[in-house]
Amino acid sequence: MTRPARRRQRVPLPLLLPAGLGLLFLVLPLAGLLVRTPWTTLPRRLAQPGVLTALRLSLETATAATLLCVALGVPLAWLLARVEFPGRRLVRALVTVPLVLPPVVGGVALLLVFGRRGLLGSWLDATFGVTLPFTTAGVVLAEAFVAMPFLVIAVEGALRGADARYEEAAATLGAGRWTTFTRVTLPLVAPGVAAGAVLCWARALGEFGATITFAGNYPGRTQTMPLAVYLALETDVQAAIVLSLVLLTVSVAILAGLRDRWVGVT
Amino acid sequence: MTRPARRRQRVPLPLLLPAGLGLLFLVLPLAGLLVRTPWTTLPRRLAQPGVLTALRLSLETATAATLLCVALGVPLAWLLARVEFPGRRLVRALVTVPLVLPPVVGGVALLLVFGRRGLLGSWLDATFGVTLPFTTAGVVLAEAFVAMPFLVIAVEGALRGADARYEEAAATLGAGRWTTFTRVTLPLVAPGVAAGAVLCWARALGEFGATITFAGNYPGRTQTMPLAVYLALETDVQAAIVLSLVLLTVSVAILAGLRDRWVGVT
Amino acid sequence: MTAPPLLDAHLVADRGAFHLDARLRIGAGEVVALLGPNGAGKTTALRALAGLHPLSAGHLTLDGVDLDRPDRRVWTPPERRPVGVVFQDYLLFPHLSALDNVAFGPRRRGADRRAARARARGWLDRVGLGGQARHKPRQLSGGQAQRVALARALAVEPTLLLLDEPLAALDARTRLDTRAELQRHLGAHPGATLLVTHDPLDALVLADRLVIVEQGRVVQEGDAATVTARPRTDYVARLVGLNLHRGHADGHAVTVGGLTLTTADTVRGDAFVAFPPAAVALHPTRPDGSPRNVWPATVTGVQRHGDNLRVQLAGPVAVAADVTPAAAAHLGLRPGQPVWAAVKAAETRAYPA
Amino acid sequence: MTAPPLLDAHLVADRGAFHLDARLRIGAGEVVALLGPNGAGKTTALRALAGLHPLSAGHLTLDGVDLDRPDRRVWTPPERRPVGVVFQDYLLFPHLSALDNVAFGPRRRGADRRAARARARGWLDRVGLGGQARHKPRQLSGGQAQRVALARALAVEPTLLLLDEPLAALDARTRLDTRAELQRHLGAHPGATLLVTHDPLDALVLADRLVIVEQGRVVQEGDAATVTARPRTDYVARLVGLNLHRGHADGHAVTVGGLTLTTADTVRGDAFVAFPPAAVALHPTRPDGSPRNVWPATVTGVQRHGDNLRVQLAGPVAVAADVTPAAAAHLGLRPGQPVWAAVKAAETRAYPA
Amino acid sequence: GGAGDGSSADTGGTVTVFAAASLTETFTQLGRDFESAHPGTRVVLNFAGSSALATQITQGAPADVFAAASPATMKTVTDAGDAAGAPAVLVRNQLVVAVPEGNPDRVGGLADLARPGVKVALCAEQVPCGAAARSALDAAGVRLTPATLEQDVKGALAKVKLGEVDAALVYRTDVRAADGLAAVEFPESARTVNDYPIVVLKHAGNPDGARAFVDHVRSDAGLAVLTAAGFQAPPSR
Ligand SMILES: Nc1ncnc2c1ncn2[C@@H]1O[C@H](COP(=O)(O)OP(=O)(O)OP(=O)(O)O)[C@@H](O)[C@H]1O
Ligand SMILES: Nc1ncnc2c1ncn2[C@@H]1O[C@H](COP(=O)(O)OP(=O)(O)OP(=O)(O)O)[C@@H](O)[C@H]1O
Ligand SMILES: [Mg+2]
Ligand SMILES: [Mg+2]
Repeated sequence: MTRPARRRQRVPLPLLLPAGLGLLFLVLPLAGLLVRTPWTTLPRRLAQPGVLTALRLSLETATAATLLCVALGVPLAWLLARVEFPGRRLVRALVTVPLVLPPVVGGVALLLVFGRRGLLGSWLDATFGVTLPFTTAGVVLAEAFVAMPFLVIAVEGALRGADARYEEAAATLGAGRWTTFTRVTLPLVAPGVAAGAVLCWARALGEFGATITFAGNYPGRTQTMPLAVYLALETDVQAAIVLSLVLLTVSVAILAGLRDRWVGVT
Repeated sequence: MTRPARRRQRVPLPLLLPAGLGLLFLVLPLAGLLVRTPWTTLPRRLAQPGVLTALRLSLETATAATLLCVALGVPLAWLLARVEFPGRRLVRALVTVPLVLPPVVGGVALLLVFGRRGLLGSWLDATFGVTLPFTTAGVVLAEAFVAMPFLVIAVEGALRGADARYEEAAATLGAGRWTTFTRVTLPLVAPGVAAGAVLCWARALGEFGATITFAGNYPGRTQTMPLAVYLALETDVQAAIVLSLVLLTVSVAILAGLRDRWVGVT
Repeated sequence: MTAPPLLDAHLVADRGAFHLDARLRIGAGEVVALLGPNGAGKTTALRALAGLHPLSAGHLTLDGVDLDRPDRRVWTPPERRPVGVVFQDYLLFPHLSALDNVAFGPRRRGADRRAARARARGWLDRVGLGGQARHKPRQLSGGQAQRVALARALAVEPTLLLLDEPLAALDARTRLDTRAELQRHLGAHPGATLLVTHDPLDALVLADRLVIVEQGRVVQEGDAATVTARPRTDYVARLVGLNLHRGHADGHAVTVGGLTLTTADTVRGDAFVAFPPAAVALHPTRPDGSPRNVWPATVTGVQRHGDNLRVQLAGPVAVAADVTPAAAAHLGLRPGQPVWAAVKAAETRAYPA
Repeated sequence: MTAPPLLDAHLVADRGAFHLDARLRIGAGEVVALLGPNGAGKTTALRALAGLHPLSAGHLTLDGVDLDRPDRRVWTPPERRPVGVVFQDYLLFPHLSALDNVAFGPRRRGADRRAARARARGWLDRVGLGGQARHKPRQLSGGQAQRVALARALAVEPTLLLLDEPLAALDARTRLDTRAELQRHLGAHPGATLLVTHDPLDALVLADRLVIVEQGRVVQEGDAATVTARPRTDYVARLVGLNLHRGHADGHAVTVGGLTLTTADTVRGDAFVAFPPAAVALHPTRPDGSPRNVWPATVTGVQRHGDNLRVQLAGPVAVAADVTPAAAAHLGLRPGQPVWAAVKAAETRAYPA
Repeated sequence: GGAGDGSSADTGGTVTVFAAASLTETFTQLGRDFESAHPGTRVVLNFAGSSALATQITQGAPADVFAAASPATMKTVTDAGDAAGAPAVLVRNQLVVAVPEGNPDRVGGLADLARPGVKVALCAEQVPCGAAARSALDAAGVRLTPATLEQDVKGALAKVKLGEVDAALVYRTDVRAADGLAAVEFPESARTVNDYPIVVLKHAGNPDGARAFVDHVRSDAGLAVLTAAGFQAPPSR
């Protein structure tokens, strides 16, 4: 897209004011945390053994959950955006269920399905000897469940915004629906997929309720940063703040390091 | 946008399979909950006095939080998408902070800023006699804090996807940046704003951690459905499931009732 | 033609309130131009042929194969039709280079990457854009983009080639080259070609036959000579630059409105009479002499038209007359002025309606 | 003109590797057509005038006001320029009806809603779309959309009107009407008009003066008569349909390549010589008689060109010749065939380079 | 804020009580009892995790009474100087082994939890039930690797209930409140009792009402409600 090359960008006040307020609203609480950070004891707290493990586990599971969401969520979004089928409207609303469900209840629901006695879990256990609760895979599953709606909704929006006539052009050139999807549609909505994946990743990174309920809390196996933060909160608010800041710093650094790629600047 | 009017929609298996799996993954846990729902005692449980109050409060605060997010978040998204300023990349990454921050820590951070002893809160209290924690306004604030990133990121994506040349055309017709924003840009990205608002609303509706920490858990004033679910979980998982289903049913009904409006079908 | 035409279609389709109902036959190697005013349904017809818009009735047979037959529930998806399309607004894939846009079709039709690119390079060279092969569509000017779109559609060497205004965005010079190129290609390839265009010159140069649609219906068709000589609707008449009137003929006399025109041709019954604006001579007073058709008229407008001026006249029949600037100066033409119009019988053409 | 021109601009701008450096002056009421091949920088120049592309140097003065002066850091945003633009690809606001699209400008320039709509309705009627006022842009055909865009730009009655191919997507009939409409409007309005077009006919009919750009530079300008009579580049020559050669003149003789052409005009030094393809006669053997310029040539290509055939010839000079189909049949023209070309001195024009 | 008229000597107005989530049922009952005993007074209850409540109080939350589930969280409030006077122990709670009804794995004591094939959920050591479990296991000399270290009792209980683990170390009151579970008592639990402290807060808007409420819950009638739910009376009584 061509962007306007206006020489001097005058930003109108009715836009600048709420934008500034919005930014302040998002950033001030962070400042509140920074003010309360125990800077003197910070190095000691960071050096504690569990911190790095939890951080690594968080990043790994969030990334794995995002990949799972992309693999399943992009086709689902495509289905919702491009194929008319009865009940589509209901399906679309159902996609938002994990968003509205309190995460702890989501965890319970996952246990009811994938747990040892669950609908599918008992079968998985009996047939393959696979149990998901209390494993790292369970963490990924819980995070993916909670984060997937973000991906699906973002990608569906991008698909609807994309001009479907490009897909028609591809069809006249001999591309079937699958080739059109991979060669034309996906590249066209890549910015939307990236934005959705970022939302998804960030949400997975911060996931707590479903994870602890479904996968439990065991250091090195299922204890992600948010779980460590919650436990720290029980005894020591400052320790929780330090852990949160570590999580935030890493994620902001990663997102800022992605440049503008995730918002569709090519 | 013109949509392809293909007579017979053949959906390729490599798309249908993951899409179906994705849908199953999102919907099965819900089925798990339904299986465990105590249908016989359901009417009695639903008739309990607190349920309706909490539901109404949830819907009201989530809607108010969404409005607040739209009012502040759309201009912020516009700023990020259309104005080049130093540090833009960092600001964009900072917008995701509430997403990654465990919500309870978010609530603590809000207390540190807007609490009676907080950075701004003490000033607000002294100057205007306004206290936000433990009020319904506080619930709105907590929900808005947690939900705003969804709106900002969705709208920024929509803005970047929109053809900025329409804005140039508006400028040549005499529209300043503000008029262009309200008359051209906003209508063009309305589907994106709607999708963002839905994400935002759903996230606000499910908000728990920041709310209970910042606004407390007062029935009728700050006890939203997720808080009621949390308390019910203390004693009775089935009661919690019932409450969650009520929340889900209402939100799915509302979203399905919006037709396809929130995904940009005009 | 005794052999069945390569394309045999009866396109019935709806688009909102608009209804298309048109028969089209195109022989092997034949180029048909589809002309018509804005909104006549040209693009809709083209989309129906490409499989992008469903037929509600009728049929579509290409090379003996039924691609579309709503009554028998037969339908072929666009990607399985041996059809190439140049779209009115390019639709170049924005994420691919010019080269990869052109290579897209050959790739999908089975060529390997290297072969597809080689073919694409050849086509880009032929449309004069060999130097822009690596450019993304947004780095191309409007006309360059159109030429890449042309190359992309030609690169699949389709049985039926559909072009929606392929030359509209080209500058006069490139247009000449590309038109010649296109003509050469169309001459060489054995398939059928349908060309939607607004430019009568494109149609006359490139097409073997003209089909004119208005409001979703075919109103006239035939080779260039017939259509230009014997327009049957106002639209066609203006397209070919003729004054056209419908009246009742009785031998050499055709009565149009209140006027009886004497014509060289002999017709009886409902008839058209046509004559070029250049055949209308204007006089300040009633002329004597040979022109058999003379009537008083009033100037309603004067516009420059090429080197001449085109004068719009009201009177018993509304006509346009072309006069040289010198003649105009002599007559002192301005709106409202009365003049005498004269047309020689030899310059009129009459034919049954 | 002794009064300073309404628009006085020296546009220097960069777009990627492309560099534009063009001077433009347009008087009050004057219509200037900007012509040039694809990618010449026409759209870039137009965007610079509208304030959508920054000047890197030069200046832009409209009606005595400096709108752009990079050296003095003066710049006026597009919305404060009394400039109206018709964009090459319409850019109609998709969420507004045709009526509201047209009313958008008047509304922004201070008219109240009712007045703006009334004005818009008038403009829609004038472009023949009164019936489509409530349609959204996606319900309009390509040409209808273009006409709405035209109405939208005209509705603000700008001091400087910029049109990027305003008639390109219109069908021949509507084009004639809209061209006449446009001509009437341009004649009535006191501002300056810059018209980017590929169609020499549009340029000749609508414009008082032609400015031709190639590769970001102005290569020729002047009124239609001068430009058509004395092209100075290949592009212009093909635009106006002339053979053009550059050589060295010495009185009535111009030496071009290995050939010396005798011309009616007298020039000395570097010179152009131009003649129309129709002036080139072809003969199977060396002709006797009046033509002073005779040379042997080889046919390299033959294309239909209107009613005639256009023959491309190689030889001491490469030229195009137009012959009637009858003559072509007589000569039996095909590529590779040797012929004799002849041009009468009276049909050539020579002028200093 | 829900504060009443602090200068008045009666208990009228509102008493705002911040209470640990595990007191939800008992304090809801006690609040109702108190209201009927003191017409015109309203009890507003705010239930959440003790530590969240402590944070809210130290950040100036308008509360009159704080009832915590552990002395440690109470300590953060007293250390911040937000308590009026010293906290009193309201009740105590004792660890039990929660097993599914019918005790399918035949768990008889702590040692059985270390049997192979028995999955156990414990609380994390940062929360009171986890610390208590640790000292009970240490006292019994049992070493076991739990499947999970839950953030609170509720989490551990839910896992037993849904069959994800076979047993969990939780408080007696929690097992009592949940159906479908049975409690297995064990001797080491005597050493691991957990105190629930209660205190009137310094910045109480209604100190008289607050004191009256604390007196009410510590009265015999109040204790009866609490012990009925499985709590133990404090040692001083
Ligand atoms: N998406 C649409 N929805 C409803 N009606 C449409 C749509 N697109 C086009 N139409 C209508 O269908 C008719 C035929 O349109 P079509 O695009 O086929 O015309 P066209 O002959 O190609 O015109 P042009 O020369 O302007 O491109 C028009 O009257 C138009 O108003
Ligand atoms: N967004 C862009 N980025 C870089 N280069 C561009 C961009 N747009 C155009 N150009 C280049 O700038 C030059 C001028 O383009 P411009 O659009 O002004 O040409 P034009 O004369 O309007 O052509 P056309 O007749 O095809 O519309 C071209 O060579 C083109 O390749
Ligand atoms: Mg069309
Ligand atoms: Mg251009």
